[in-house]
Formats: sequence, C-alpha cells, structure tokens
Amino acid sequence: QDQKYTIGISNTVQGNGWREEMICAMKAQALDSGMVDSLNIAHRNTDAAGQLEDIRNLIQAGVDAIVVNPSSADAVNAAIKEATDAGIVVVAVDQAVTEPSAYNISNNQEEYAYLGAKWLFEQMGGEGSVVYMRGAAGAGADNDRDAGFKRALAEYPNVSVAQEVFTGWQQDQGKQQMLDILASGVPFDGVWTSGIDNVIVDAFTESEAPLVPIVGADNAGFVGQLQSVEGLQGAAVTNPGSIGGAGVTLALQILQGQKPAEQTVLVTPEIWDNVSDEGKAKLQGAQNPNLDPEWPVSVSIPDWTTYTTDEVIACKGPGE
Amino acid sequence: MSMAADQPSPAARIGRFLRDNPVVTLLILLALLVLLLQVLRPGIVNERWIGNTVKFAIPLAMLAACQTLTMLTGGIDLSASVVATIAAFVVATQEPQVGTGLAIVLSLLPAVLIGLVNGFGVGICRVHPLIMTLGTGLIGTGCLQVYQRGVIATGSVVPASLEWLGTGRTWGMPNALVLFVPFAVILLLAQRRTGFGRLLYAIGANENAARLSGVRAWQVYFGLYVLSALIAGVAGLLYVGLIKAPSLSLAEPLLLPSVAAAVIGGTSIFGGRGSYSGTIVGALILTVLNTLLTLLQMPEGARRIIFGGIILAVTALYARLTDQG
Amino acid sequence: MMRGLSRNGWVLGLVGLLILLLIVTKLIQPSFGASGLESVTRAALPFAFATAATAVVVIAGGIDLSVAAMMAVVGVTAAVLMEGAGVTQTWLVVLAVLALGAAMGALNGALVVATRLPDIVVTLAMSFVWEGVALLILKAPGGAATPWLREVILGPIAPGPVVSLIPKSLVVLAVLLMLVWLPLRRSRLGLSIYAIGSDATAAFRSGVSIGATRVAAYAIAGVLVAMGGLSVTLSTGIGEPIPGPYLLAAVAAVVLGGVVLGGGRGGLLGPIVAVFILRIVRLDLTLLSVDPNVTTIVEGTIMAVVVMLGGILAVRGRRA
Amino acid sequence: MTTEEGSTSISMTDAAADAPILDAQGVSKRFGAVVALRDASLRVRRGEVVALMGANGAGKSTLVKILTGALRRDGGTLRIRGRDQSFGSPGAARRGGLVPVYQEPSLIPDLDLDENLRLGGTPREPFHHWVRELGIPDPPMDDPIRHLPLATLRILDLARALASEPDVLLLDEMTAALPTDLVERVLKVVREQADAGRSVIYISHRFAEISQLCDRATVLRDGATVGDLPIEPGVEEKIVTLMLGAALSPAQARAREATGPATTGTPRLRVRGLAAGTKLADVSFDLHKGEVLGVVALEGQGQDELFDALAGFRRPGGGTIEIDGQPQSFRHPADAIAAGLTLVPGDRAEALLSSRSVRENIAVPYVARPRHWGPIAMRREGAQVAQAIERLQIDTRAQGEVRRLSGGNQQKVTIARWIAGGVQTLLLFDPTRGIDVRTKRQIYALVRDLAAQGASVLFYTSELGEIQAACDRVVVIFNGRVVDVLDAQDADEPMLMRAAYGLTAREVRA
Ligand SMILES: Nc1ncnc2c1ncn2[C@@H]1O[C@H](COP(=O)(O)OP(=O)(O)OP(=O)(O)O)[C@@H](O)[C@H]1O
Ligand SMILES: Nc1ncnc2c1ncn2[C@@H]1O[C@H](COP(=O)(O)OP(=O)(O)OP(=O)(O)O)[C@@H](O)[C@H]1O
Ligand SMILES: O[C@@H]1[C@@H](O)[C@H](O)OC[C@H]1O
Ligand SMILES: [Mg+2]
Ligand SMILES: [Mg+2]
Repeated sequence: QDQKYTIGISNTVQGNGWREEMICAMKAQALDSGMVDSLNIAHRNTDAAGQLEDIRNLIQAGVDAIVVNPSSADAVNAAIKEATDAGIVVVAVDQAVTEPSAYNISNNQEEYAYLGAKWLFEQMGGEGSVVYMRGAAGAGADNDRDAGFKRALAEYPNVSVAQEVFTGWQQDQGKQQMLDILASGVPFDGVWTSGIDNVIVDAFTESEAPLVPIVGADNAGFVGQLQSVEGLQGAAVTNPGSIGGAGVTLALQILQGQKPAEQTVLVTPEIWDNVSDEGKAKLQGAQNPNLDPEWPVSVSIPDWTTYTTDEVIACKGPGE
Repeated sequence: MSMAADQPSPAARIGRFLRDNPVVTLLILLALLVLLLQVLRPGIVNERWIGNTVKFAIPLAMLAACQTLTMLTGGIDLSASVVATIAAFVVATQEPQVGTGLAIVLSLLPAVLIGLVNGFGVGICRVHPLIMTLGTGLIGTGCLQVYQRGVIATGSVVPASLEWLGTGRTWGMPNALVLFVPFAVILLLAQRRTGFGRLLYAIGANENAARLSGVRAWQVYFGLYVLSALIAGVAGLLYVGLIKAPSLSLAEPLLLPSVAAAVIGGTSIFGGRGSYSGTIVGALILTVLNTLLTLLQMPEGARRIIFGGIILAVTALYARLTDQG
Repeated sequence: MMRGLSRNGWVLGLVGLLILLLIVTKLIQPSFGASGLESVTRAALPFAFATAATAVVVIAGGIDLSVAAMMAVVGVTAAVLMEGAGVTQTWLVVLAVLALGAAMGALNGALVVATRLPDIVVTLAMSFVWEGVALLILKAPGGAATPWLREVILGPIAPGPVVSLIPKSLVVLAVLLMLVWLPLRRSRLGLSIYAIGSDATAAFRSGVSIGATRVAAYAIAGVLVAMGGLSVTLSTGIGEPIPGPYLLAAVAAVVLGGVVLGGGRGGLLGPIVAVFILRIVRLDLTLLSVDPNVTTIVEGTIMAVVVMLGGILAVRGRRA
Repeated sequence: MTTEEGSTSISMTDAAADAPILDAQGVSKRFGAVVALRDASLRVRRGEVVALMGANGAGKSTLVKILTGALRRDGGTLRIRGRDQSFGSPGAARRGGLVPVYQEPSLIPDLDLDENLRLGGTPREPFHHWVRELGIPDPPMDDPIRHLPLATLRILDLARALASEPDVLLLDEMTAALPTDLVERVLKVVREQADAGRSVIYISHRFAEISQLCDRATVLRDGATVGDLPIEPGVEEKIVTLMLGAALSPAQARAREATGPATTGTPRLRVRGLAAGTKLADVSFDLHKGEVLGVVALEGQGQDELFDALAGFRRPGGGTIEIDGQPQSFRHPADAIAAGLTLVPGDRAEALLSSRSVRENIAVPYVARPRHWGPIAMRREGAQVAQAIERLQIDTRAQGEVRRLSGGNQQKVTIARWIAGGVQTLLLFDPTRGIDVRTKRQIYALVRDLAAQGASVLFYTSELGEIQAACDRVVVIFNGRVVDVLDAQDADEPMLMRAAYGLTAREVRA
C-alpha cells in the first residue's frame, strides 16, 4: 500500500452545514486512509456549467480520482466521461449521475423522503393535511425526494397538502415561511421538511403555536430538539454528510482494483422517531452537543469510514 | 410673478401634499397590501401576525439602512450582507470561548475593517461603490470560509441575549423593537439634524457644491462606509438571534431585498434624496409581499414574477407621484 | 500611433497578463495543452457572452442586472424545445431563442425608457421576473439539448497537427462575437450606443435618437445573453431554471476589461480577455490545489485592487 | 478642390434673396422658474449675416437651440422659407438646412473624429476641405475627441457644420475660445458663405468681429428682442445701450456714497503674478479690507481661472496669494475657506444642492468640518439661517427644494450661505447673471453693506454697468493680464467696454 494518490473533489453548494460536513468527512477519510497524497478541492456555489469547469480543471491537474457531489444527474456527464476516458476514477456522492462509467454512492433520496412522509402520515392517523417544505426549486435531490414524498402520499388517500413551499434549503427563508403559515391560521396536522428542520420547531415555540408532528433530517440541532422540546413529536431521517468519506473510500478501493459489483451503491436511510422506544434510544445515542446544529449527527458510516468523530470535526486533510 | 395668486385645486393640493410627504404614499400602498392579504385570508391580520411581520422586517430594515445611507451619496453597499453574515458567524463561534461581550466586539471588528477598505476605495481611489463593495464582499466571504475552517472544532452558540432580542416578545411585540426603535429614531434624527447626515445629502445632491462649501468628500465617504458596515454588523447579530443558526450565507438572501426596500422607500439611487422613514415602510412592504406570495397557492415562478412586477410598479408609481416638480 | 497605444494600453496590459498566466500554467502543469485550452474556453463561454452583453449595455450608459436570469430563461426554453428535435427544428429553436433574447432585452430597455427609472432599479426588478419565467417553463432541471449541436462546441476544431490545438468552442465564441460586434461597431447604431453613453446631450445634437438607441442596446445585449444561455444548455445538455453565477462575474469582467461604468468608453476585447484571465486564475489555483476559499479571496482581491488601480489612474488622468 | 457653390448661388434673383429664409416671431421658453425667452424675434434673409447680440443670459443660446430643434419652444412661431415649421431634433433641423455650432462643443467626447463624422453623417471631402481652409490641415482622426484642445474642437464643429452645406448657419460664440489667427480664418470663411448666398446667424461678444462681418444686428435683452439695426459706423454704442437697457443708467446706479475705503496698509488679499491654466497669464492686484474690487473681462480672458485659483479649486501655475500678509497655498476649497476666501460661482447649478431645502443649502459650510458632524444646534442654526434669509430678502415660499425657487432667489441662496457664518473675503463671479433688475439692486446693496462692515469683495461681472453700481475700484483683464486699474467713478461703460476689448486701455497705458 505504498502508492499514494491525488484525489479531486467537486461540490457546488457552499455554506450549508450538511455540505461542510461532507467535505470534512472527505478530508478526514483521505488522511486516515494513509493512501492520499493530496486533496484538490473545488468547493463553491455554482451551477452545472461551473461544475463542468471544475471537473475539467481537476482533469488538467492530473488527479487519480474525482469525488463529486453532482449539481444534476445529467448535466455534468460530459466532463465525467472525459475524466473516465482519461483513466480517472469518478465517484458521485449524495446524488447519482447517469453517466455509466461513473460510480455512485449515495443516500437513497427517494427513500429518504418516503420513510419520513410515511411515518408522518401514520402519526397523523392517516388523515389530515401537511405542510410540505421542499428544498431548492430545481435542484436534483429535491426532485428525487419529491418522488418519494408523492409515493407515500399516494398510499394515504386521506392526507392532503395544505401548503407547498420551497425553503431553498435556507434557514431564514424556511423560518419566515413557517411563521407566515402559522399566522395565517391555515389548519394543518403535520410538517415534512427537506432538512431545514430546527428553525421550524423554533417557529412553533416562538409563536407559542400548538405543536404538530414534524419530520426532519438527522441534523444535530433537530436531534437535540426531538429530545428536549416539550410536546414535540417528530422523526429524524438519516442523511449522512459523511457519505463524502464513503465516496473517498470507494474511490480508493477502485484505484486498488477492488471494483464493486454494482455501479451504484445506495445507503439506506434510517428513521429515528421520538415516539417509539427504539427510536428514542437511537436519538439518545446519536445526540452530540459538540456538533454544529446544522451538521448531521451521523458523522460516520460503518464499513465505509474509519476516522474518529474528533478527526472529522478537526476537518484536516492530508498535508494540512 | 407672484405665486400666491393662484389657488390650487383640491386634487393639486393632495398631489402636493403627497409629494411633500412621500411616506404617506408608501403607507397607503402598505395598507392596501395588508388589506388585500386580509381579504384573501380573513382573520390573518392579528396581533401575532403583526408581531412576526415586524420581527422579520427589522433585520431587513437595518440592512436597508446601509443601502439608504450609501445611496444618499449615490453609492450602494453590496458588502453589507457579507458583513452581517460575518458578524453573526463570529459572534456565535466566539461566544463559547470569550463570552458574549467580547464576542460582540470581535464580531464587529471585521465590519470596521471592511468599511475602511470600502471608504478608501470609494473616497480616495474613486472606484464605483458597486464594484468596490462587490469586491470586498467576495474577499470577506473567502476570509469567513477560511475562518470557519479554523473554528469548526469549537462549535457555535448563539448568545442568549441575542436570542432574547431576536425571538423574544414582550406584550406580544418583538423584543427587537428595543434595539430597532432607538436605532431608527437616532438614524432619522441623524439624517436631518447632524452635520454628518446633512453632508450625505449634500454630497449626493451635488458633490462639487459640497466641495465648494469646504467639504472634504473623502472624509465623509470613510465615515459613511464604516458606519454602514457597523450597522450591517449589528443587523447580522440581530438576525442570528432571530434565525438561531449561524451559517456561511446567513444574510445573503437579504441583500437584494435590502436594495429594493431602500428604492421602494423613495431613496434615489442617484443620491441626494430619500429618508429612512421611507425605507422602513419599504421593508414592511416587502415582508408583507413575501407573506402574501407565500400564502397564495401558485407556482414559485409566478410568485417571483409578481414580486418583480410589484417592485417595478410601486417604484414607478412612487416616482411619478413624488417627482413631478 | 503613440496615442493609439495609450488608448488600448489597458487592453494590451490585459493581453500581456493573459499570456503571462498561460506561461505560468504551462510551468505549473507541463502537460497543459490543447485539452486544457479547450476546457478553459468551454468554461469561459457563458461568462464571455454574459460579459459581452453587459459590456454593450454599460457602454450605452446603463447596466443590466437581469443578465443571469435571462440566460436561465433562454437555457430552459432551448432545452424544452430541443428535446427530441430534428435538424430543422433545432435550427428553428436556435433562431427562436435568439429572438427571445432580443425581445427580453428590448422589454428591459423599453421599461427603462418608459418609466424613466434608473436602469439598475428596472433591471433588478426584471431579474425577479425573468427568474420566475424560467421556473414557470421548467420547475426542475430538464429538457435536452440536441446532441449534434452540442458537438459543435466540443473538441478540437479538426484532427491534425496544428489545427487540433484550436478548440471549437473558441472558434464558436470568436465567430459569434465578431458576427455581432464587428458590424455593430462599424454601424451607425454602434456609434450611437457609444454616443449616448458618452454624452447624451451631444449625441442628441448629433441626431441620435436616445430612447431608440437605448432599447436597441438592451436588445443586442439580449441576443448575446441568448447565446450565453444556449451555451450553458449545450455544455450541460439540459436546461436549469436557477440562474448561474454570471451576473456579478460579468460586471466584474466588464470593469476589469476597461469599460467605464457610466458609459461611452471601452470595447469588447478587454472584457473578454478579462473573462479568460479570471478563468485561468481559477484553473491555476486548482492546479496548485490551493484552499478553495483562498480562491474566492484571490478573485475578490483581483477585482478590488485592479479596479482601485484603474481608479487611481483615472483620477490622475483627470488631473493631468 | 474648392467647392463651386458660390458661383451657382450668386445667380439667385434679388426677389428670392429678399424673402426671409428664417423668420422667428414671439418665441418664449421657460425652465421651471427661469424665464429664458419672453418674446424673441429674429429674421434672416438669404446671403445675410445677422449678429445676435445680448448680455450673458439674455437668451441667445436658448434661441439657437429652439431654432435648431434641440429645445422645444413654449410659444411663438417659426417659419422657414415662408412655411411654418418646427424641428423635433437637431437632426431634423439639419435636414431642413439649419445647422448650428452650439456654444458648448457637441462632438462625442469618447469617439474619435472619424467616428464622430460617421455618426453625424458628415461628408468627408467637404469636411476635409473646410478643415484645411480653417487652418487645421491635419486633424487627428483616431484620437478620442476629449483629448483635443478646445480651440480645435470649435474648428472641427464648424467644419462639420459647413460640410453639410447649410442654408442657415448658426454660430454661437464660435470665436470665444480661438486664438487670433484662427479667428481671422473663421471670419473669412463665414464671409465667403454669405457671399455664396447662404445665411449666417452670428453670436459673439466681440464688436470688432461684428462690424467686420455682419450686415445687421438683432439685440436681445432679458429674453426679448429689443432692437434690430443695420451695422454701420457708430452702431456699437446703440447696441450697447440696447443690450444693457435703461434700467441701469450710470446716474441711477451711482446711488452710493463715493467714500472709498482706505487703500493703504497690508491688503486683505494680495495677488502677485498669478498664472493658471492656459489663459491666466500674469495677474497682480490688491484687495483691501472694506473694499469692493470689480473685475472686468470679456469671455475667456482668464477670469474663470483667477477665481478658481483663489477659491482653491485649481492649483495656480505660478505667482503668489497672500492674505493679511501671510502667503497661502490652497490644495482644496476647504483651505481657501479656512483662510476666509469664499466663492460664489457664476453657474449657480455648481453651487446649489438643488434637491435640498433652503435651510440645508445655507447651512452646509457650517457642517463641512468633521468636528461639526455631530448634532446641530437647530435653534441657533434656525436663527442664523433666518437672519441670512432676511438680510437677502429671499422669497422662501417654495422652501422644500431650492430647485423650485426662482433663479434670482437661487442666486441669493448661494450668497446667503456665506453671509450666515460671517464673511471675510467674498469672491463673487458674475452674481447677477440671469436675474431680475430688482434683485440685482439688492445684491449691490448687500455688497456695499458687507464692505461697510469690513468685508472685502472681489466682484467679477459681465454687466459693465454694475461696476459703478457696486465697486470702489476695477481691474480690467485682457488676455490673462491686468490691462487697466481704474477708480469705479471714472469707469463708465463705454470706457470699460473699450478697455475690455483691449482698445483704449492700451493707448491710455502706452
Ligand atoms: N437648461 C436650463 N435650465 C434652466 N435654466 C436655463 C437652462 N438653460 C438656460 N437657462 C437660463 O436661461 C437664461 C438664458 O440662457 P442662455 O444660455 O440662452 O443665455 P445666453 O444669452 O446664451 O448667455 P451667454 O452670453 O452667457 O451665453 C439664463 O438665465 C440661463 O440661466
Ligand atoms: N448650523 C449652523 N449654520 C450656520 N451657522 C451656524 C450654525 N451653527 C452655528 N452657526 C454659527 O457659525 C459660527 C461659528 O460657530 P461656532 O459656535 O462653532 O463658533 P467657533 O467655534 O467660534 O468658530 P469656528 O468653529 O469656526 O472656530 C457662529 O457664528 C455660529 O453662531
Ligand atoms: O439534505 C441536503 C443534501 O442532501 C443536499 O444535497 O445538500 C443540502 C442538504 O441540506
Ligand atoms: Mg449662450
Ligand atoms: Mg466652534
């Protein structure tokens, strides 16, 4: 194992806690593997065209593998193809790409939404109306989740959507939208969120509105609220930002000749509610007050990441 | 010769009254929007709704103060949202280490620095404020991200006092008013009744004439951009108390609305005209407009079209009503 | 001759800087060659068109803050109409979106003239409108660009020893810009655009119709914007309704390129060279695997410092 | 190469030549509160050169702009070749045969000459012919216009106008910025135009040019045509009388005590060998405490540079400025103000915060320095401002924004600003330009009053009658130098006029 590799990373959302954890997991895993010389990170807010540029720049830099969180399933295929043609291993994390020469490792986004929505509708007794708080209009992951949400909705004919809004995955926007909805007096019986969750709970408590069941992600802040906020019924669906570390592991395995059987590896999300005992136990175990409230608590993925929690929080890559 | 002879008709009288009291026009527009909301959602306009609207309008109005002040001189401050975000992020990450008081001081230092650089670029190098503040905004964002790397392990805590300010209520009204009312009063007084405030208008109205009167414009620009950055920093502190989640792009979504609030409020982008009272109403109009669009069941695209259309219509109407001289 | 030199001094300096950067790139990455040039050019395409559009409006004494949003409208329109389109239909779509760009630009310009509001206010409001239009056409990334048309901007111009160095995208960019710019620059309309930006009163006295010229300038910018939107869709293969990061980048490149905000001065070459400089700086920083955040700082510093230098020179010039 | 139009046009019948080609009657125009034209009439026949005369602000340029479609008139009629006509734009006027050279250069500053010619559709051959005729054989074609000197710009403007072969050529102070040799060429070319049957409307403040070139003179005063006389020997006096009007005959004007101030001891302001820019060559004078010193000069003799240098607006190229015996060096107007020198510029637009209130306009110098940036003592300021308003009798019914005030009241605001804080040395540059007779009187009285209280005033005026109305002494500047210093009592208008034209003064001095 003395061969050292250079790995390139491309990500197009900056300043979002989930994505920051993803980058730190990539760094920590690369350092921990001992097989990575240097990481070459293109991490900024941009569109698909900007990501095409970043991937091509990484190709120019002569990296051995590229781990990418794609801004869209199809739009960056051209550059990925150029990379794999040049012998570079490409792994997409968090969301899949359709280019057949690339490997995908991601949370099952459709399943993510389905699990949470199903729990919510069940909790509501199979009837009533929900506030459906989506991610960014037009983003890839948002579409997949929409499919999952709609699948669950079809199974519960007595559940309807009271309000559908796009939070843009932005805390302030989501919070103001919820406050507006509460103030408008529109009746609803549950809230499904695409990961903008803790501010939604805040909106309820701050306006002293009666709580309804709320579904969010396993972000540290929300996980804490599920255990501490009086009268809150809710569930966190896991969506590990540490999938970035898994992507690095997969890339290194492929570089070493251990190709997986399938091009696509899906991590199945879990759901932790604060109603069942099993769920409560999971929440208890997952809680980590040291984490930024926006960071998912699942800082590692068994079998895929090897770093410690302290290492991912330290966020140091090879050579730093 | 004499103007006293002509008796203006009642319509002309009203026209003149509106022209001399532009805020009244804006308040009427605001009332119409609220009325529309109440018709569409009967019962929505209650104490709680008003409290929430005010709560969200306040940080916007504060960032819009930066735009109002800089626009009085014919400038703009596009770094305001970055400065606010930096202050918010720094205060939350320093709080666990140095305590609230010092954290707040530390969080405002980058603001002062960025303000000084803006003042230098605009006042001494005569760079267009749009470009200058865009550049410092980019630099600030980059530095914030580098800083974030450094503190990622230490975690963040929003100071309790800021939470009280941002989210608390007393007698149904948001506590943020405790900060905002004095702020607005001071700013309104400062615009008209301090030498510095007068000079902002003077420079915007006719920089050459101000020079002729002995004003060294660069001094004013330095003061202005530092002041603007400080206000932005304080707005960021308030905003993080409201959202309770410091992120690296916290106040970014407020930037364009802050410009829009100032423009709707009647501040001339060419300088020399405008008042903070108009901006406050502008911020309220935008916040109510947002609520209105959130509650209307329509595609996101249509919402944005209506948002842009209303901004354009209000600004054009307002310009017509108040600028017929 | 000396005067001609000083008139183009800024642009010559930029060209020198560009050459220097190319040499530096070659030093950092000895393998940098045809494919590297190609990826830089392809990345530059949307920026270049957005910059050209902004330049035309700024030269006319205005500014257009809705450039990126209009590009999104064109991008999604093209992607929707091209999905499964044949040869004739594809060309018709190209013509249609160019016309669409012209129409959107003309509407912007007409509103500026009719409302007599500052350009910046009108185009800021219109940026929300165009964003909304794009989202109405496509809620999520989708549609498809005609594959063979994508080939037009892919790869080297022809196989062979020398010509293979020249990327097709560079040729496309140069040809399209020259097709719009050269005739314009020589026409009376082009002169009128400079004239209204330089001194509207003198222009009026020279027989220029100010309102019509302003509308025309915005419309021409709209055509360039359409080319930019088309180039995004062709390079990603799909249409994205959320505007990319082109607006502020274009304003920055225009100012860096020697076009004076306020109007009347500058050309297209400088801004386009500035676009390439900014792209290559990014490439070099990726090649050096510099911390991505430092890249943002470097870009901001280049903008602020270069323009401050320009400002100081201009103040000196005014004094002299 | 010479064009042949002369020989073709000369064959025109006398009858046709007699009918006016241009006939404007009763033209009026106001800008907000300012009445620029009340009742202006002008008639021009073929082959005729008509001088349009009038004091500064009489409305000459406004009339030219209205005739050529650059401004829309409020009232009056315009007939071209006997038909009612209105031009919507200068382009339309050019197509109709009326071509102006405006008072301000009208080439696009950021385009080069070549592009400017293309923009205006100017034919090349004739243009180059005229440039050669006018003495600029080789104009730089690919240099931005803003790099060219003013004199060249004026010539290029003229050549451009001539190249479009106008039936009526309108020249607004064409020669004001030209050196003598170029003036000669312009006069020659214009004369040839007339000889070729074309008509010319010629505006100039220089009588020598008028009598050499023109057939007739139409005189404007305060926006109305007050006379139309053939040019013949001795007509200058009549024109001057018409231009100035009866309102300010010397006898009436000398309403003040003839007791001048002491002109001994250290002067308040001592200027020696001052030079600035290309026009101000070498000016020396003393201004004493309690004195009003008049400055008389034709357009462009260096008086702008003199006032700018004294006010700290531009750095002198040479010479010294002393205040109360202390040498001064001003880098910024603030320095001059600190030394007690305050300027009221000729163009009030330069000095006014037009979108601000009367009060803010008057009080602005007070808040200029950072130590006055804090809270304003509103009461005291109010009293101070009220006192200044009272003293200048400013009509403040339109308080809100000064741009709504009448021109005269606006002018008073620019002066009141310096009265409010107590004035030491006031530099007044043509303070009565474009304001009514009553207001003028008030300003003279004010100036005398200030002097009586110990202030010093440097008073440039383009209306010669004002010298005796307001001043103790007068310096006459010609070609950037002082050519004469007179006691105001001795300086009647004809005398000043001749001195200003560089005529008698030199004889007297020689
Ligand atoms: N655009 C304008 N807005 C307001 N007032 C104006 C404008 N143009 C001219 N005036 C005013 O109209 C009057 C006539 O001006 P005009 O330029 O016609 O005078 P003139 O006879 O050409 O004077 P000069 O000899 O100084 O050139 C002046 O009082 C001037 O201040
Ligand atoms: N807002 C104002 N506008 C105009 N004049 C004012 C204003 N406020 C004060 N003044 C007057 O201006 C003059 C200077 O004011 P100040 O009280 O600062 O005197 P000072 O300190 O002796 O003078 P300086 O500051 O010039 O050394 C006084 O006559 C004062 O009454
Ligand atoms: O949950 C989201 C993640 O899956 C997306 O891709 O990036 C932003 C996150 O909030
Ligand atoms: Mg004139
Ligand atoms: Mg004092």
